[in-house]
Amino acid sequence: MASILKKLGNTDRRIIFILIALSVILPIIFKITFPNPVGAEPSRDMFEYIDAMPSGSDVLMSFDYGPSTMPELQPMAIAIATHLLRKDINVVCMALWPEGASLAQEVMSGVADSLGRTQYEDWCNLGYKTGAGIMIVRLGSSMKAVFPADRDNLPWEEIPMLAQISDLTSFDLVITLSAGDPGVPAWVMMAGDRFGVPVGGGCTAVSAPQFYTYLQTGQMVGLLGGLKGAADYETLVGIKDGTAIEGMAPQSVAHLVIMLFIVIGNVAYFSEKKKGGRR
Amino acid sequence: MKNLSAFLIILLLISAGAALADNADPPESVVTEAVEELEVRRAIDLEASDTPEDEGGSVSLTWLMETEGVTPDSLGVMRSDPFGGEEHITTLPVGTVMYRDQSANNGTEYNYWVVSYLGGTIEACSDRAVAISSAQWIYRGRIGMLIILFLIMAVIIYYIEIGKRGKELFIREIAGLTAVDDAVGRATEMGKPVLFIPGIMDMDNIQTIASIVILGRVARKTAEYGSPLLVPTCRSVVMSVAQEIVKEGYLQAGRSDAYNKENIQYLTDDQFGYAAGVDGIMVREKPAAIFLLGCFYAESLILAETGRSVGAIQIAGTAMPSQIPFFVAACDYTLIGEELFAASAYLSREPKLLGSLKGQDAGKLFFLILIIVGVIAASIGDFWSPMKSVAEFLRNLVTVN
Amino acid sequence: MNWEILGIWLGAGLTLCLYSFLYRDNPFYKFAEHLFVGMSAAYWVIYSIENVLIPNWWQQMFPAGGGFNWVWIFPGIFALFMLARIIPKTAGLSRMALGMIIGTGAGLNMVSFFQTNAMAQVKGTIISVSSGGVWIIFSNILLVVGVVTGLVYFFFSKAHTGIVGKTANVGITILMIAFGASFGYTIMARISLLIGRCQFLLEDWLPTIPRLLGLGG
Amino acid sequence: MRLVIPLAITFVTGMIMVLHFFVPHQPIKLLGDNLQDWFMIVTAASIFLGALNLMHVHFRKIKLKLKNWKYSPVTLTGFMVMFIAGLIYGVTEAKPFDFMFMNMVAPMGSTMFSLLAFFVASAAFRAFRASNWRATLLLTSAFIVMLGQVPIGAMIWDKIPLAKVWLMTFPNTAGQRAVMIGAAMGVVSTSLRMIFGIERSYLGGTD
Repeated sequence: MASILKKLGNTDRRIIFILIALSVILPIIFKITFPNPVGAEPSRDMFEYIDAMPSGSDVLMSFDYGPSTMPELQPMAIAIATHLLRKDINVVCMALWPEGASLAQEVMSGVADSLGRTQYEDWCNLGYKTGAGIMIVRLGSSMKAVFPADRDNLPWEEIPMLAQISDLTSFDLVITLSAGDPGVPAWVMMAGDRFGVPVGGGCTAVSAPQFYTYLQTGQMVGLLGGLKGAADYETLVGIKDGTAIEGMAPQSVAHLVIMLFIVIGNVAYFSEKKKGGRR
Repeated sequence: MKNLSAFLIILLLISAGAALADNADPPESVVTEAVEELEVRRAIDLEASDTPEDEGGSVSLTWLMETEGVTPDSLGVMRSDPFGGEEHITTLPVGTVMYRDQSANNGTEYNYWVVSYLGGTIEACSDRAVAISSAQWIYRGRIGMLIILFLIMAVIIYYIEIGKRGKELFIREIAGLTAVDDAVGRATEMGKPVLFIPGIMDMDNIQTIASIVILGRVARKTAEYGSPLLVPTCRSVVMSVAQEIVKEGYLQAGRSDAYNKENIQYLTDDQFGYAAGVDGIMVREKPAAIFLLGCFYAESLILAETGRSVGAIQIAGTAMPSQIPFFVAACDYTLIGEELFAASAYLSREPKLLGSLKGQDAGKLFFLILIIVGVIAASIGDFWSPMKSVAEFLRNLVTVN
Repeated sequence: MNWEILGIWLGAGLTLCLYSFLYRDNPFYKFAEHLFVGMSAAYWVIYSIENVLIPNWWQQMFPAGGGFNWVWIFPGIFALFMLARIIPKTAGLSRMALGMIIGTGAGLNMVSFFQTNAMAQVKGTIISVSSGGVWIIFSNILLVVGVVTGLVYFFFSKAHTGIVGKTANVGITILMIAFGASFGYTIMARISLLIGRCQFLLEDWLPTIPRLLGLGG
Repeated sequence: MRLVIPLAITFVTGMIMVLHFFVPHQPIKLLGDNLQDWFMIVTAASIFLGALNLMHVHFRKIKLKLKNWKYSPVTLTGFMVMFIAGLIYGVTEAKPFDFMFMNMVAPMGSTMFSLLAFFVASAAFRAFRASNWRATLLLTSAFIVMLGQVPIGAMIWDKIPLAKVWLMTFPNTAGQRAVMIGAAMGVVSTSLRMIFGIERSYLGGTD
């Protein structure tokens, strides 16, 4: 037994690589889906907050991520944008990460087309600016000073939906989709605590546990954490074929596989240790 | 908050209107007649005041709308100054109940009134309200924070100054540091090298600086024990700084002859390229002790895994929140977050680092006491109301608006 | 072949090049990696020109209606100082720009972190632990005790002996539970990224193969 | 002496930002607003600096025929093609620049990080050991979270998601908050040292 475990302990990495790949690929190929119940999660808080907003409200949606975390954050962006546009809420997009500007365009034009909403009337994409937190403070005194024109260089005055926007406090909610720094903390600090605008949003699973403290204090109205948060929101909004819900099956299998790896690895380690071998 | 209350007011008005209409329930013809006779709705309860906590030049207006009467097309905000000038400032959609006039001159007494437009003419007019705009010197809701922040800053600077004057500042022993000597000792026994990885960021990162300070200590130990010390770096500047520090360490131990510059080499700036390079070194050299101290990102996992698989004692330390868990699970000792900085302050004895650490401790102690007293007061307050106001006071102390 | 399919094949090809690293470091991986570095750097530069420098600087200095706003020369000079780093002789000038960036950042961080991550967190912890059901009381006590003992663990002015040591031990226990949560979430994140790529390869790219063959035959 | 002006700039800009938070009065507001506008422009320039640095590194590699120099032309070509496409066509949707971003940069970016899934799996097998009580506790908490996060957890036992929510809301919040308050104090003292010129290592050496 011990020798088998020892052999396992020295397994070529590539075998482990193949196993983890299979645990993800097989559920996708066989289209296995699991129901995704949504409990008393912060993703539900986020949904309910937006759901209670009257139509015609203005929401600032900041795309603070790049391609590296797209699989987690893009489905969230799509689900939230669908919810907002469906409720006739005006969506103003911007980005703290340069790549976010392109990804915002892709998400918004896709969702708006499917719901028959028009750019510049129901949504617009202001694009990217440098400066992160310092830029957000400037947004608090004047939006137009930071965004004299939108992503495609259309002047601020020529975008009709922006007529009622002067600074951050013109918005009823700020939503950030954040992959790290700059992201959620910058928005909570500047928009939330400094200017009193409610902040909510989604983040990668890596940073989600940190932001639970902002939920307990009410500094954030809701939070989607990682692919699970995205799947929750898809469920709540009623997107049937969302990539996040689809991803829950491979995610489940892969989690089990990794936990199994940890258990086997530890059994091998302790049995060897017991035998008197050093680590 | 203002938006919310305005929204609530509108909601209340709408529901009140709806309730009235429901209750009356008169025949339709009567209603039509009544409407024709009714006057145009006008703004009531107009209040004007200086916008609080701003740079001046702004007056805030709030009002309500009459619930009965013909709904106007739009509202207009009018203003007159003491010199007889009368002007129309803006036109607003019906349903608006607040406006901020940003064009006021500080110190001028203005009269404001709201008019109701119907078919392009003024059909109704509110009472007048008077206000003078002025600038404020401080956000009142932030005074408490200013005082606390100022006190903590003063304490930090005080301790730095004391440290500079040569007074001993006590910092507790850091557990991971005692492990450093053991690890180096074990490497010597086994006749294997020691590997030190200073993170992947440049010298401008405070974690890298802290790491380099600890490298000095490790270098002295390896020099004393006589085991080779390998330091692969991800940045060329870090390499040259590390060479200086290690040389210094060997010199202090009186073993400058054993110092080998070639053991401290720059690999590549690329994150994964660096990880692959270090992996190669681990597999080839089989170090008995590995130090992973500094700023790490996703490569932390790859490094710690290979280190574990070659059977080395691993001592890690980082302030990157997402990497700490991996280090705890895969390494023997981990300096968690601030412990890394504390360790470098402990070793370097530099007044600015020690003083800051003491000052931060004072801040933490203050918050700690505040939390404990606050929680006790709030809990007793549930049964005995005087304590409730104590808790409320403490909560207000840390409230910032 | 239309543009959409070309795009999918480009993406799939590069994805596979990068995955070949799992077998071992090889020229395909190095090619894709180097290409990525170059292209994403150009992306950043283009966006900082088109979305920042042109609208927020150039068009402010030379407004559309004509004229010249001389104030905007200053940020331009600081920006040039920043670039002066490239030439060793003028590298010293970059300290001015660096001083401005560091100063502004430090000034903002000092107040923001203090307000949001210290004051507001302390306020959120001042809660009553005597009302609600047994379970809620227990949970709230755990929250308060966790914060307090965690702070004691990171308190460096007192040795971890006696009562302080015991308190710090409670603190590290709660910290480990929190780090465990981070650990679980991080593993989840890594897997999610792999799922995203597999969905692309299996659902977007694979179906194009028969389509292409159909076109060819 | 050569540090006096940069340190003065750091002090003045730092103080403006601090005062901007507490004082609504002029001229602080005007200074703060301008400083924030300028900051954006200077940081945009630092992106240029990064790109120029990259070019410099790769040209040097080619010139000196350093390790892996044969790949440097790939980086340079990628940069130039993308850069020129951006200058000519702009960033508008469905133009060459956008096409290259969506179909080359984005897939490569997401793939680079998805490699980590494999390394996590291998580390799970070879490195994550419950070798002391801290690590044991950490792994136990991680298991609860990993099960509670996915639908299969609820299928195994319907209380697992509840346990996860509780664990995240109470012990996790407590732990994260302790770290957060401590780190905030660190930020305050570091910023303070920078503004008052006590810390000057970022300016390159002391004198």
